[in-house]
Amino acid sequence: MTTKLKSFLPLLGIAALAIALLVVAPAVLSDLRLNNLAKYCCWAMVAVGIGLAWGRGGMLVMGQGVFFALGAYAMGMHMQLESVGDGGIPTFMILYDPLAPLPAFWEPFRSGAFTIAMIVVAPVVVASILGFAIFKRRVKGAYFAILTQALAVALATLISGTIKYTGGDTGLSGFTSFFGYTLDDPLNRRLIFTITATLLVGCLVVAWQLYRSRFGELLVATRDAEERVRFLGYDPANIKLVAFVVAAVMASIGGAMFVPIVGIMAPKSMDAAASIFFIAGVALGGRAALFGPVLGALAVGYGQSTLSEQWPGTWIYVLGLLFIVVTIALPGGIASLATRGAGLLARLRSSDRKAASA
Amino acid sequence: MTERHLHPDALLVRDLSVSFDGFKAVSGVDVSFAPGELHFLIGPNGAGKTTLVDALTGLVKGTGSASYGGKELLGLRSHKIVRAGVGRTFQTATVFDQLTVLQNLDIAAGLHRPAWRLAFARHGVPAAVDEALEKIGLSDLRHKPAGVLAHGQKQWLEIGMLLVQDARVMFLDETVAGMSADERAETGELLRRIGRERTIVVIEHDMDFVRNHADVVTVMHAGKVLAEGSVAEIQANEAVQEVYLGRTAKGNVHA
Amino acid sequence: MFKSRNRMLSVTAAALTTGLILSSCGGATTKDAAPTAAPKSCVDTSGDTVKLGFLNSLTGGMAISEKTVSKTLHMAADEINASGGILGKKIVPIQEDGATDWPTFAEKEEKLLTKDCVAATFGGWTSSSRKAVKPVVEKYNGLFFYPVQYEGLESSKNIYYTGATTNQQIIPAMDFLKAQGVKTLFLAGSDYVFPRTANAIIKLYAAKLGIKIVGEEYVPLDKADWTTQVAKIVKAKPDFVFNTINGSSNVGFVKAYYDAGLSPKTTPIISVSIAEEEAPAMGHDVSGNYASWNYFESIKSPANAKFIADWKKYPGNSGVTSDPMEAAYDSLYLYKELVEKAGSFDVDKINAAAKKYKITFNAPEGLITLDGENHHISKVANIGQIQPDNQFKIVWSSGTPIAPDPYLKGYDWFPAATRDALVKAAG
Amino acid sequence: MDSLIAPFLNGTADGALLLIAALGLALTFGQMGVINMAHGEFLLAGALTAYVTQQVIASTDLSILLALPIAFVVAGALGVVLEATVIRWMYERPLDTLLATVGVAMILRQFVLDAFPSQGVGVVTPDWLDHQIDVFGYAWPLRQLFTILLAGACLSALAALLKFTSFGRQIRATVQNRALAETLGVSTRMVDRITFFVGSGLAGVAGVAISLIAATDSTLGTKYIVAAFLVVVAGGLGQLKGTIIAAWVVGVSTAFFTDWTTGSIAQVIVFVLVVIFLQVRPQGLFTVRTRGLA
Repeated sequence: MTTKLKSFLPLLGIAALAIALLVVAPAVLSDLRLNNLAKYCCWAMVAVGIGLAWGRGGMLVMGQGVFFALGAYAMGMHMQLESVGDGGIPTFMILYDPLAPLPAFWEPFRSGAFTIAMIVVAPVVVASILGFAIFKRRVKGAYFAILTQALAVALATLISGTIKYTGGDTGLSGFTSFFGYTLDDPLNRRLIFTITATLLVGCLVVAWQLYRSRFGELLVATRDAEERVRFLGYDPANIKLVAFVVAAVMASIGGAMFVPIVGIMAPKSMDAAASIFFIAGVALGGRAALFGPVLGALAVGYGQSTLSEQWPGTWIYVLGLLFIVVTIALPGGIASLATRGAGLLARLRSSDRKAASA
Repeated sequence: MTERHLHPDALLVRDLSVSFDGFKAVSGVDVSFAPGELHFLIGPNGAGKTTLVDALTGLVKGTGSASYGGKELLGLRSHKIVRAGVGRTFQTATVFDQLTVLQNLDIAAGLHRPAWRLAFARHGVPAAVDEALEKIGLSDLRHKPAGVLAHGQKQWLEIGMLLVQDARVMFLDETVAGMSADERAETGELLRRIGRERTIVVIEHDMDFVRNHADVVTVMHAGKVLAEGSVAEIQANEAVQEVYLGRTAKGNVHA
Repeated sequence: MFKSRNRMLSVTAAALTTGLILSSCGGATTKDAAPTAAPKSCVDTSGDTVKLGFLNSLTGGMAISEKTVSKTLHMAADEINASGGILGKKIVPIQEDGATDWPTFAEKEEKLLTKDCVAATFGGWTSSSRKAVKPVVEKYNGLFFYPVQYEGLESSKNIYYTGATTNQQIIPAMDFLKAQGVKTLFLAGSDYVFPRTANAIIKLYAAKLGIKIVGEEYVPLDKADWTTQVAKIVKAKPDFVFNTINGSSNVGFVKAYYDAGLSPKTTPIISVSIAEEEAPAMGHDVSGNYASWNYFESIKSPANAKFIADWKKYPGNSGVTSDPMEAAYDSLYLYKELVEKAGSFDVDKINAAAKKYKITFNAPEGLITLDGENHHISKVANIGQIQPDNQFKIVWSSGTPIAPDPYLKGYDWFPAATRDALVKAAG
Repeated sequence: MDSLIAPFLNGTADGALLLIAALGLALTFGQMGVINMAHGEFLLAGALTAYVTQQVIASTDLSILLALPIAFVVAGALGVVLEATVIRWMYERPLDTLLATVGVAMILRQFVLDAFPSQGVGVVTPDWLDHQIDVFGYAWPLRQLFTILLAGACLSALAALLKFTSFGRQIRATVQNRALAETLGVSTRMVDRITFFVGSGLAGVAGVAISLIAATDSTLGTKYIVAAFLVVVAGGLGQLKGTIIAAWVVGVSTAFFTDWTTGSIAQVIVFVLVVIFLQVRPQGLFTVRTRGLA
């Protein structure tokens, strides 16, 4: 019974985070800081997925930028078309041929419903195909990491190299409205923040449920002894695939919300460096803990903003040093501080008791 | 080696060979494993015992045939073989250290559940898991992470996992190696208890254990079946004595 | 004790209600008739200082170019402060790092405008950074001064473009080539918006001039090696190579060019992003090749002599001066001129002054004049030939300043349909 | 004919460059499992060494040759420092080295940006390299032949080191079974450190070669690091011959695809092909076989 209650304890944490994000933050933060927080929340969504795939499933996904881009570009294309109005084509396309019809793959993104569907469906399809091939062929470890990173580079280069269709390296920008709401209105930006934060909380709830479910146990089992899982009658490929796909969807949703928040989507936000940046937050926070990835991503985002405001030009030394020190000193990330602290406390207490009884 | 192969639920191995880069680790093995018997596989190191089991459980590729319940096992992937009712343990006990004893058993029991139920947390302890905990004597340790268990307890846990996954054929690889005398006796008892309606095949070096518990012994040497029969028959077999004579110095076999 | 709890409760309740309202109804939709007014400016210039924001990449890949621009802005601010400031107020520069990351540019611009409440912002380099800043500066009705030559076809009431637009750099370069009797031209560029746009324009104009384009190659921005593409140049034997490559990929191009045995004697290059700073980093004597800019360090004028001398004294200077640096330097002086003509730091008043008065500055490159309508600058176009000391000798000049024409309205060979569509899209 | 010759030769030279850059990784990543994201910055260190050498020794004809061993030592020393301060804490968790070395790479890049002219520095090609060789009508840059020879030299030296010296045997023993190697009296700490020295040193040599074809500025490393890792992985960990073939194939196919399409699309195609290849041969071209469950 107590263990059952214990498994609900994280819900309290999630609730606390939800209150902090949805109630406290809008009340105390300026529009600027709230918008920054919204951006970090997008990264945090990606991070929750990485926590699932890497922390729990042992798959170092170094190319989450691919899925981030799927969501972001779906959203970006929709918002771009919404901004140019019925029948218009994006500004960057006019130069090449003002009368050219919209490329066929853009056309359906005029529909908001289609866009929202694609934000979820596209990563599911892509991750399933990729993951099926990768996991069935038992590609893992560093091979898997480098392979996914190569995909992020390939996609970033593809986008840069197809400037006529994607806006290339400069990306998509100049959005004016988000599903009919003008982006300039501060109230609407708060609305977007609320949606983003809610989605993040949703991702956390999904992660929490997956972690406590039998699937979660099986995923950890697969991480620690993949071949052994086979002898339980499961194909580890399928277990990893599910985690990979869920992580991909979270990255895609994060990417989709990123676009209305920052107002520009370019390959730079999803290339190899960006993908490593996603991982950095997760590692910093603690990859296997439920809250580790979220807190890590929020911390890295916040750290980047504040450090660079404090020391423009030299902040990168501080951030770099932080990465080094945390990896060396705290293998379990910041989240492990909590368990370490608890362990220390318990030891202190027991020694107190001993002392008292002596 | 009589009518065992006629048993309707027997696992029949015919002409099974395994080769690594031209080296024949197992060659042309014919053997049948039937329910209700404790069947021991013995033989010197490198005789091909583990490789035989590896081939039967999909870990290495083998040629020939191995049929169980009307299914050909060779060529199936490991997890399919497990789903066909054939399970195994490993020389070095492989349990999931981070998970508790209960969780280990619970995920092992999972293959009989529909896949979508995986999305939900465990509610209560399934009857089969409780029963298995009882049988392997780990009920008190159910909430301990498997990583802290003693060596013997891990082996029992592995057997328990086979029980909950309801393996009809169990291959146990050197289960009692490194166990204390008491633990061995307990393990023997356990195998007897669960072996009544199952096919249990044990790879073993400890001849005392073999003598005390074996119904049938198959001796392997250099990838081939050397002899098969009761403990007494095997001990009387000249070929077996010859193979083991060179090894008596090591104290492995002392009649 | 009770009191504080009460306050806590009411704050929570208020926040909850706000959250509910937000998620249930949201703000203005695009269907709403009245456009939402820009948030009220928080700029406070009542004291004897004025805050200005400098937004450059000091870290990341673009820092190689933007760090110098940042330093130049600081130098200009120091100079203006030394001579009494703007409207008598001393400039307090606030530096932010764009970190070669476009969302960061947007974030920092918003921070500068709403938290630091700066009166104007200066910086950016890549088109992406400008496009990231544009919606922010428009939303808050701020000011952004962009100092780099770019692909044109853009305008904003909140951005002043102090570098060249295409008709002040690309088109004069084509006129120069025509005057040289060039018949065939090879286009080499980065796979990026500026080279793509520039080359689209070059191709249109070349057709009119009767210059034949014998090849067109693009390489990704982060790819160094040009050997395979240069082999194509060798084969095509053009009279000239028009180089629109951005940033450090220029080095790979130039090295591959000399590696392949090409030289300015047979196949000279004309570049639009190699200046005094970049030339020595090429790792080869590039003398004999050409570049099209508005400013060269070799321009003889008192203003330029002072600019160069000041720069060489400035701590952390890069030794030489270059066009983007000079455009950044000018931008601060143009801003000072605008404010003082408007008599106010208010953006709307500044924009009105830009239209009403003739805003000029005796810049190192010569007298420049602001176009109050399109927020670009009239500039003299110059072609310089690189000398062994990596300075440029001016071999051709438009003579008089060319009026900025970002939409190429005055060029009949530019398709009207494209222009109209672009102007319409810009609103 | 010459339309095939040019991409083939260019691609081979690019492949050779990629190979030198990847050789060091094949050691530190392939043999030790360390994901050193700062390897790219070690390339940069080599390139900067070439520049500094040129400042000190006026004769560019000589300085580039001198720069090769100096760059090896400079980058190697950086590698040893990295190993001794950061990597050594993480041999039990090699994937974690990724994040720590990303931090190191960030710091090194910014340091170069701040300490050297931010626009980058020019490494001058010596006159004796400024020629072309006629190959079936294609004026092949001599510099490319130099790169290929340099790759050959690095490769031979490394292969000889691994095969014929006792140190080489110690490396292989450590890689195959660290615990066993220790009981046999191999100082695995020393082996780790020397492996890192050699691997990083090779990056320095590659950096000198790169300085002859590309910009020597803070972004140099990031341009090569991903491709280098990909080559090592596609070749198969722990196998030099795999790395060689992979580097050559990547170089030549990139050159041909560049010839037929554009530079961007070529890069996309090659990366995707390698990814597909890795799904067909998930352990790369060649692998060291191991027995056992995991």
